[in-house]
Amino acid sequence: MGRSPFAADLIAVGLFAAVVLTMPVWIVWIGGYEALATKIVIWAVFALGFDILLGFTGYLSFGHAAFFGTAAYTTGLCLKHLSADILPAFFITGGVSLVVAFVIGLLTLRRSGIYFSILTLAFAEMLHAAALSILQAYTGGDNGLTMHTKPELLGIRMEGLNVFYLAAIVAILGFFAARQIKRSPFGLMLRAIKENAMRLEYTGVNVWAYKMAAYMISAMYASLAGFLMVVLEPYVATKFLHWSTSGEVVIMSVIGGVNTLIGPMIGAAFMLYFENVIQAFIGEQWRLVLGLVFVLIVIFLPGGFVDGFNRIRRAVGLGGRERHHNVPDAPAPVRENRGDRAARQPGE
Amino acid sequence: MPGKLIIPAATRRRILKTGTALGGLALAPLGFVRGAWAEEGPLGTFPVKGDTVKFGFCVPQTGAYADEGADELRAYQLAVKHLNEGGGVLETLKPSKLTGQGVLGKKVDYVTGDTQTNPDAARTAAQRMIERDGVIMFSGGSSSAVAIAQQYLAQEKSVVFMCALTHSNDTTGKDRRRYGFRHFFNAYMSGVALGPILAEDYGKDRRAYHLTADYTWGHTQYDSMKQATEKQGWTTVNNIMTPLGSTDYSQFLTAVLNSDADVLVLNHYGKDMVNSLTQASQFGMRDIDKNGKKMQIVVPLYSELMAKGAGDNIEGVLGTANFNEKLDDAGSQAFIKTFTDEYGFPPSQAAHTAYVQTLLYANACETAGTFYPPEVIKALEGFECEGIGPGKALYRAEDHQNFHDILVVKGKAPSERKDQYDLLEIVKHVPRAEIEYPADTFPGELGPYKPA
Amino acid sequence: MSGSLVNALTLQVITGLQLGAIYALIALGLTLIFGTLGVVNFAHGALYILASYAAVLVAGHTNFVLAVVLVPVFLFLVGIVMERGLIRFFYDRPHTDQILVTFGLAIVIQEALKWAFGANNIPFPLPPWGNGVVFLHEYLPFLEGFVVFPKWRLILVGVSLLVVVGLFLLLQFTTFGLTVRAGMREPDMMRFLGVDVTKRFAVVFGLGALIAGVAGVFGGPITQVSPEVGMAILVPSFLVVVIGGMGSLPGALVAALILGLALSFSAEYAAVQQIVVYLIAVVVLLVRPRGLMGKKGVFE
Amino acid sequence: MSSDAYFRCEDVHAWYGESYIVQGVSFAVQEKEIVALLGRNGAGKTSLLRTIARAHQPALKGGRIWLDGQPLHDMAAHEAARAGVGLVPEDRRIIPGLTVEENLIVAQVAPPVGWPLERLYEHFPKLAERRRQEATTLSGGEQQMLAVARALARELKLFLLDEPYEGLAPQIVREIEGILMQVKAIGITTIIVEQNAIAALELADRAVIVDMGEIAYDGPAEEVMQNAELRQEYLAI
Amino acid sequence: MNKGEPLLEVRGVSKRFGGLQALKDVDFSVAEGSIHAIIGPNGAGKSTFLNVLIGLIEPDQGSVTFAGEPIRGLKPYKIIQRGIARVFQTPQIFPGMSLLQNVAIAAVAKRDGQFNTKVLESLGPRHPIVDEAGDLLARVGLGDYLHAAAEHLSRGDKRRLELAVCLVAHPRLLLLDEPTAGMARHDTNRTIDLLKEISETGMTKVVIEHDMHVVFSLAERITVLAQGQVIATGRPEEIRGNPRVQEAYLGGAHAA
Repeated sequence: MGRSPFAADLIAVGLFAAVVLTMPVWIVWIGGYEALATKIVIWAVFALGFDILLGFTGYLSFGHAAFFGTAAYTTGLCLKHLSADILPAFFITGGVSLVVAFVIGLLTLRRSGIYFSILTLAFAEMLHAAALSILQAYTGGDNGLTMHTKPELLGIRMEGLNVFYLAAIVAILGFFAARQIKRSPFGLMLRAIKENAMRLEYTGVNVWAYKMAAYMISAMYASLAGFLMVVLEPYVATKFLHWSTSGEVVIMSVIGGVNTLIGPMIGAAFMLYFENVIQAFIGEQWRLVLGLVFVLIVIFLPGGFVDGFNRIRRAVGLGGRERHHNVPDAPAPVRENRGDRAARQPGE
Repeated sequence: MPGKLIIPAATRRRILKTGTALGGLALAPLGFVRGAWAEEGPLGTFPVKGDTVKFGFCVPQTGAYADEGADELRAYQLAVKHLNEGGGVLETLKPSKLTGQGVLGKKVDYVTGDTQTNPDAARTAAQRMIERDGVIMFSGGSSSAVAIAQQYLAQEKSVVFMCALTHSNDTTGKDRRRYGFRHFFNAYMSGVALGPILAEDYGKDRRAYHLTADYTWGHTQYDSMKQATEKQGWTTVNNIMTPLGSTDYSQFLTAVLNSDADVLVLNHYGKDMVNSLTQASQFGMRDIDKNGKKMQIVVPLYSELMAKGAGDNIEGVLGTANFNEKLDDAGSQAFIKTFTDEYGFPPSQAAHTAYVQTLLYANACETAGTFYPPEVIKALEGFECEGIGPGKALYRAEDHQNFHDILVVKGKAPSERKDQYDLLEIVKHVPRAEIEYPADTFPGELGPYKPA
Repeated sequence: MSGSLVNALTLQVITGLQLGAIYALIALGLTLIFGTLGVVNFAHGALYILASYAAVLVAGHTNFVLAVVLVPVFLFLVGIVMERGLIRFFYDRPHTDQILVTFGLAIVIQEALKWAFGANNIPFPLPPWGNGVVFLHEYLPFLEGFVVFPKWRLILVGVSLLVVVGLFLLLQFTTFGLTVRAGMREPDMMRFLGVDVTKRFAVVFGLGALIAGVAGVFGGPITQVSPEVGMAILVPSFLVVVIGGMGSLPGALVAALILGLALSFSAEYAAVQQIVVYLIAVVVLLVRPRGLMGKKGVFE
Repeated sequence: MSSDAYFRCEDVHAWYGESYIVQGVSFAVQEKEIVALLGRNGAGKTSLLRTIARAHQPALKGGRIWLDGQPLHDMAAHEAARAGVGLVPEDRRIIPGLTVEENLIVAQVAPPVGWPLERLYEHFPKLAERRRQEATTLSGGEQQMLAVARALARELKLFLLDEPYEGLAPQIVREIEGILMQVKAIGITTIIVEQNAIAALELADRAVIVDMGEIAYDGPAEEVMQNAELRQEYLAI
Repeated sequence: MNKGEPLLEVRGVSKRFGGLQALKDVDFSVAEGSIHAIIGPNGAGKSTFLNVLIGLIEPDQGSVTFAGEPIRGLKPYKIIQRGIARVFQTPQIFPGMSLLQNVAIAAVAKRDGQFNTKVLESLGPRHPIVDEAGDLLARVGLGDYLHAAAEHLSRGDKRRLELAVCLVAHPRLLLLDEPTAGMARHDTNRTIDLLKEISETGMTKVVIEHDMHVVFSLAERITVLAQGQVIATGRPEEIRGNPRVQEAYLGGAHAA
């Protein structure tokens, strides 16, 4: 711990900020466009928050779309019916997301492993089904929810680069915050959950409270992303709640590198760039190619792009950690070890 | 004066390029262009720079409607070819200002995008075309949800959107937009066209059970069919909103069997329709008697590709269509012939509407003498023409719905088919006059020509 | 009880059985592979639809009976190749990695099928002997009047039942079954006893794929044959596995039945149907942490 | 390299992941000889046994292992078992979900088959009584009996016993000891690893002491019992 | 509370698992500052008993009092926060983290209680918590591997690490479940020395142990459990001479 002194940290965040803030410029050079840069940054926020849950605590949520989508709908409804200014929408969305995250967390965090994943998926899918059917009057069903006026922030129209810089600032602050969490006493506890939840509980720590905190923080990142998405485009699609949105953020994290913070964001950039730019060169079979790329990464590059980067560093003799798996298995549940004989260990 | 240029929102994109230290210089020539058309300031992707003009074709390349999308894309490519080189419907369209040498002296180029049959992806693709490729018009879609989402985007970005496959009343009803135009017919017209024929063929004392895809098009299709059939004396027993994209309809079909209904109306499109029709037929609904009458199935909106998917189950099933490859008027023939020559098989109605929309837009530009969107929109509004299909076609100014003759069709028995494309027979040409309705039937606002 | 109510209930129950039957077949393969190899195969739905496409091809060129024989065999081979070529490298990696790689494989299979056959449905005509409806009232005297059900769907229920019984007999009463059951629990010890469990695991994976093959042949005409069906069927099937308890064969059957009946009885309130399905999953998992019949410590 | 010894390890190196566990061990066992493999905890005894049985872990990364002229080093675990290696692992590994009898039957799925069930039941009457019972419901001592019986159900050339007395109460230890004495009387070549060195030495003809993954002593069992220095240094008894 | 007064008081605890009576009417008390061993044959209920103490298992009846306050029914982490720590039979550590982090986690838990929200604080190299963790690791003999991942330690070292994780919280009562299981005499002696050393700080300890050598060289009092019941409690020499204990447990020739 504490291997990176403050100065190195400043450089890391500074570099990150520089890359992000200039994105509208350089993304054009590689065939992108401004709105894509904004989308990339927004998804990066989503993926970053996801890593706080998955990377730190090891809990794999298949239902993070619930927060992304709920926030998007809340923001959309606020902008449509309340005020075109995004500030009230921001606070209301924050409040609603906290409540939703707390309620879903309360029910899903009682389980771990695949059961947690399935429960989160189930809640997100219920919300999705509700948005498509019984809540159609409010959500617009499959048509999505369209706002007729451009959102504003204190009289400034939120469009184009304004939205980009708003999102970029959120991303940079979010990145800084995630790094700070990682090295704080609080973050130490979160990471200990993945390592050995049982030991943590028998060290006198309220594991459940930390899990809940990580879950809520992660959900708030997702909500922020959902909020920004609607500020970028005054439109909410039911897809925001669909499991494929949850799946996408998982894929982003995996191909970027779980538990690296920067990895999932790189994954987000790659996915969106592929889907919007490279796609045009491949044509109709782009999904096939993307599927193959994904499979190859899972097989040969278990730690994602960050792992690839580290391998190159190791190859040239600079060191770097090796990874043997994409996503760690979820933490052992706390109340499992009831038998008189503890779990078996290989070897002597 | 460049200072004024910074204010309009639409130029923001370029101005922001100043950050790149490139844009500042790029602004200067814009000033001159603007001087040329005093009131036609930059708007959306206007003005068009260079000697080519780009159209964006946004079709489903993946997802449930990918085959329709592929056919649309073929039609778009054919339309671009005809616009640049002449031929096809250019020779039958009247009145026409199209020259066969591009549009307004510029050669037509195009970019494509994948809507994935998903409103969100469709908007993303369209946005890319507008932002990166600077398309002056975009077209496509094969789901009403996608079309409506794109129409809103069109209004937001001040870029004209020519809807292709969308049949929901909402597209030119409550969700109508100034920048969106629809040539395809809608659910209301299907109901009006189908109602009398259903009563004629199946009798006036029928009890109908509806299964409806749970989204905008399904809802308006159900409303329209309910209204049209009840007008003929039918009773509506029940309606189940089925989740979009269901694969197994047996639980719903069981409910239909349990009821006393003797007609099943499938307000489904695409795969949903193929699935529900095939399964209804497996449930014996085309062979059993109910209330002493032979049970019947109705599919309000038919398409060739759906008919292909449903195989033999379409035999005798009635529905409506916008176009059929056996139409023999000059316009249809010109299109069918050039399309078949190019690709080796006849076009679908999706291809037809995509093709026609591209030509109508280009013609409007020529008529207006500019690509300036408000002028092009005005040229399209109230434009009446012939030679793109049977009869005369009118773009109604109030809601941007095109009115023309439509068809009632019936699935052919396998024994009657001449080849693998010969799936539907035309039962009736429904003249435009029969299906016209007042513009205020569905309330909606088109919105402004120029953003405030 | 009035006659029409009896009729309605009977039909709903049969529909529930039939809906459950297809989930059961897929879930059976999933849970068998999970229980023996500890691998979560998210490509199982893709195997199902692969089988459907294969069945259309074979049945189209020859006849349906040949498809019934050949397609499961083909899928068995596909399963073996998949296990030997890919899955076995993932035994030592976390479950999540297995999910990711098989999920990726599912995408690849789906997109490849789309490439080869197009995105739309391709028709899967029923064989003449499977066409038409069965007059249930002729067999069930308590039904009143005229009650029919598609013959093919009853055949599907029958086939599912046969597969379940066959699998049970195979696992419970054969030496192969004994070694597989033993290998599920103590693979290392089985190796020390001279049994090449790895080889048998490949066979088990093939067996799981074979069941998906049977499901694909008989279920294809019902779920339709289009590339996305694989993913569409996987999600509820996986839900069935989880509700039943990971690795539990009887659990999968019970859960499939519950889900089928829930779908069937909520049909007229389709708006809440999807919610009901997930609600069942949530309630079961909150009340019984490892599913209905799950074993302790499996997959946590 | 051929050898006159019945069983022979030549410069065996094995790794557990990144840890170097067995570091160049060589020793030989004559036919029908019983060897006690001793050493401190963590000395690599269990790892050496598992290496001989060709377990997946630890991985053999160098050296040769010969049994009756057969190259075990070229084999996988199941091949070694078919070549006549029988391992009773540390925690017995009774297969859950199977009855006592099924636990014995699975041992005879692969050739070569050893004692038939009747003979096993003769020697282990307690198991015969409980043949229909689920094996994991047996007591610790009975499970150990089952583990030994299961090994004998196969035709053995080399019997590997890992900590047969571990975790058993003293009376049960005596009972298992009796069984192993019977096995000794049959004359099966055996390597036994045991914490309880005294008990192991009582059974063994010869002792091999492993320390830090290497052989520290190889000689008659009695000598270890008598040599206090040796015991203190390597066995701490 | 003075030395000699009971720190932990258990009265009439019973627990049944299905048909198995794991604990039956167990009375148990430990004086502050003493070392108390629990012995008994396999399956006697020793580990179950420890699990009851830290709230992992809820007994069917009986009371558990720690430092004069009832703790039965409390959540495990709350019990731990009152000053109890437990070393498990299989070392329970945080495998993927460094030794420093392992101990720092427990140090934070001690300092901040069951939950903290200190996100602004950075655990840098010269942070007091990190220093404290480093010192303690040096004391248990792991000072050379502060930054190594815990999973790479040998089993004996893992147990030492776990001990450090427990000790950094300065518990009043330390529960040890077979701390020398599977260890050779050499390692066992080092562990005994370590335990003796920490007992000089007045920490109360309850030890489950099979190894009579350890038990008799360490414990001040011994409780013998058999089939879930206490069959004897007393000083080591009393236990050694108790015929019931001999019969139930020590009878074997190889036991010592």
